[in-house]
Amino acid sequence: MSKLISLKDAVDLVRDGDTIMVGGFLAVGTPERLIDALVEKGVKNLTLICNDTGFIDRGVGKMVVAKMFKKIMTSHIGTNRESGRQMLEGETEIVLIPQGTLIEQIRAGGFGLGGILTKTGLGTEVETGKQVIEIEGERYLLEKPLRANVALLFAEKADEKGNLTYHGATRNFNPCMAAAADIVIAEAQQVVKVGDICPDDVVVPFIFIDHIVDGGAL
Amino acid sequence: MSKLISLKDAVDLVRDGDTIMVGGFLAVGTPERLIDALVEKGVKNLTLICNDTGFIDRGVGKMVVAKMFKKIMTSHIGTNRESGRQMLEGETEIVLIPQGTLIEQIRAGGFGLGGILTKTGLGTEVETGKQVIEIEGERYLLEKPLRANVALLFAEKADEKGNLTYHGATRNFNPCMAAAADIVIAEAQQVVKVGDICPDDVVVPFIFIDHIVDGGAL
Amino acid sequence: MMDKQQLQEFIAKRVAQELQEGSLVNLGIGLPTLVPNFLPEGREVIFQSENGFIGLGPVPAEDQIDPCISNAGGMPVTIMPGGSFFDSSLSFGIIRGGHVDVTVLGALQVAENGDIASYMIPGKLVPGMGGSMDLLSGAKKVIVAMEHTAKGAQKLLHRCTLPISAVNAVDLIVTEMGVIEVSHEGFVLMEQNPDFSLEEIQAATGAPLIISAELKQIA
Amino acid sequence: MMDKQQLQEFIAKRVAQELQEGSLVNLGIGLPTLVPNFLPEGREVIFQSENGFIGLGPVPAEDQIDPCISNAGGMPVTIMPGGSFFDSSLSFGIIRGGHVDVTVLGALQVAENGDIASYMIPGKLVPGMGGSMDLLSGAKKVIVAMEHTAKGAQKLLHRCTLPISAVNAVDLIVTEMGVIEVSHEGFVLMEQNPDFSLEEIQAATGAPLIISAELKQIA
Repeated sequence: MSKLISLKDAVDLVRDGDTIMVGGFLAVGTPERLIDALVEKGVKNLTLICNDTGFIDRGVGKMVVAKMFKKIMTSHIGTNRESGRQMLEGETEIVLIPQGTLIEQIRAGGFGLGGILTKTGLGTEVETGKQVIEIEGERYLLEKPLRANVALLFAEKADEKGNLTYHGATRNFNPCMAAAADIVIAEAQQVVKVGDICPDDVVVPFIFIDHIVDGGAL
Repeated sequence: MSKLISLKDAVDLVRDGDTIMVGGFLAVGTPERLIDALVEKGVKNLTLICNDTGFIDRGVGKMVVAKMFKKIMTSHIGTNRESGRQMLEGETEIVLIPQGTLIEQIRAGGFGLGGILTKTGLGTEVETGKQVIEIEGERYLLEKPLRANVALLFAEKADEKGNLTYHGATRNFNPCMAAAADIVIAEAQQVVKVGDICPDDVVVPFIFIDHIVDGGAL
Repeated sequence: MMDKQQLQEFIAKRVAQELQEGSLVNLGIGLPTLVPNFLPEGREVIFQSENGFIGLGPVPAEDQIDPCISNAGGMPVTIMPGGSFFDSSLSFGIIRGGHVDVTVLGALQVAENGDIASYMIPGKLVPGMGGSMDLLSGAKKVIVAMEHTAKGAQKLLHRCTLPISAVNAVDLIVTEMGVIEVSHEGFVLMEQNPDFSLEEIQAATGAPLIISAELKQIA
Repeated sequence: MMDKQQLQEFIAKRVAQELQEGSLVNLGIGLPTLVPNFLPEGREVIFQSENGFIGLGPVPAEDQIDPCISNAGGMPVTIMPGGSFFDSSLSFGIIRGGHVDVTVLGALQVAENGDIASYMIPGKLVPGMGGSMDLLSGAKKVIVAMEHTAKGAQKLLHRCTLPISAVNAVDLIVTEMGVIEVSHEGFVLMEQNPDFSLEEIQAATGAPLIISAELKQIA
């Protein structure tokens, strides 16, 4: 029972108004085919959770340019001038989150933790409106878990059940996001038979993955 | 610059009164050579943090039999009758911790988080004396980070810098413990040259590992 | 009268029917580990083990044992195609995060509100909770598989008298006497082993049994 | 007078001297990425990158680029023998957990109490903090490497006027004018670029400079 579906069927799972998570770090380890198909389809009013907003012509940046987001939760928008423009002109709500906090909030959302306690952001604007917990004399910010309706992930290889592997710096946010969304779609550069990936080498176990798209080589 | 040291030099790093973490799950993925050498050396008044207390003749259970612990923080002692005897007769303080909480406390200790928020243990004796935090109407137990003076880990392979790999179910607590102790010693079944482990396959990066012991085949 | 083994197999066989195609299941040690032997032919159920893997397969032949591949009871097992190994933090992320569909475990006591006592008898036997508290709080469905009484003593009770492992956690209880759903109203007997009368089952149960309008015989 | 490139190289060269043998170092984008070019021959420093790897090596030749191996600025790099790749949760575990010895980054402003502003100019330029806030709170030593002023405007101040990235975080500031330690008493000038007089350095600094009793020339 292969989880392989077409690009079209995959993007039909994303609906107007959804919150989506997209893997990738400055478009490295991002599912570009899924993004292109979403741009073509033209979904609207999405909330994006992603490390950064990529570039105007690479990664989720293409969706920013297509004005598909009403809200973006991210650690960095500096490589995509359109994100900054939309923020400054009030077209898109942009919530800036420290990168280490963002990944840990996503992990907490997928792993059943009530939130995370970090010193990052203490005394800065990041603290605004948040609970501070004191533990053994030390102050920590309480940051809440994040979840999404759909996660769009990248993988180097996927087997037909959905076990994923990675090469290089492409893992970044992908493995944690796999646990934190109701529907999880992985775009793999290569789809292999079940058993072709050694059980010791699996990075994301198949139980997290609902659908696979064959993305082909980068 | 190899981190390889002798068993004797390794166990000399453990001092009376130390808190130690030991990897392994019912003695699978446990550094047996290090344990044997510690038993032979006879360190005293240790505090143990370990998933379980193994068996009387395998894993940390051998140290329990040798009465090396004043306190044990663990999720399970049911496979080692000596742990239960020492607990019931008041010889050793045993703190029982849910397994998922224990591993997450260790991760928090190594990863700079102020604690963890979990529903596990709510309404049970595990809750006693602990802070309960309410987040969006849901109650969570606040469990504090754990750290140790020395971590004794197992690995399938180590390269001479200290990058570690695992086979089968031997990972368990080992990777998280690698970040959570001041001195980290890994006993590897096989020590290989730097470069022999593919960068994509490293489970524990070398930066966490201070010393390596060649444990030989199991 | 069933002997110990027949009784355990009877329970395991009934539990097996609860496991849906494609579901992710964690089995406690002891009786629950018998469940896979009774899965209907062709039904694919995925087993997860808290020591860090997905895809547990059958016990290997003596000469096929890999000492690194064991279940949460430390016993040698095999891994199925598509299975994977990982560390305890991911393993309990799966468990706590609600990704396990069903957990099957034993108990010392179960209360009619779903409370369960399963990890210690103070002053006497203190194995510890292992991963059970996380499974009880995180798994979507909790099935207790156990003998109905312990040497005659009731285990299904109004309230647990032993330290509990989780509050309101149990969904279904399968014993040699029947199948009992834990509802908001209390214990509901859904299926009956015809070897026992309703009176016998109630007498062995320390809280009122509601008899389901659709009471069936255990198949 | 140094041109922009000379000035950046001058700063990077001085920062390189701060990196000890065997230390784990995270370099911010921009000027800090020049630092490895000036490490003393034979000194082994390990570079970590928040996008998930340890062991960053030099920029590859055009035909040797692997698009999956990039630094935190998205630029192609190589990986050294013994390096490894991992996900962002481990990467920030390393950072937040205090396993990074030194982070080198730029800043918009640094205050004499060690506060640093580096991620936004409200209403104008809002790149975001990326991983910098975690690095500032988690790294054992924080070195700011930057030009002493921005088009004449002071950047070393009594108090930051821009939104800060972290409180009391900066340990050392290296500019084209000198090396400044951030102490409990405020900015201490430890080393001076002899191309600038003490008066010029003070004039370019928006808070009192304490002149170290052991003031040296930048080597």
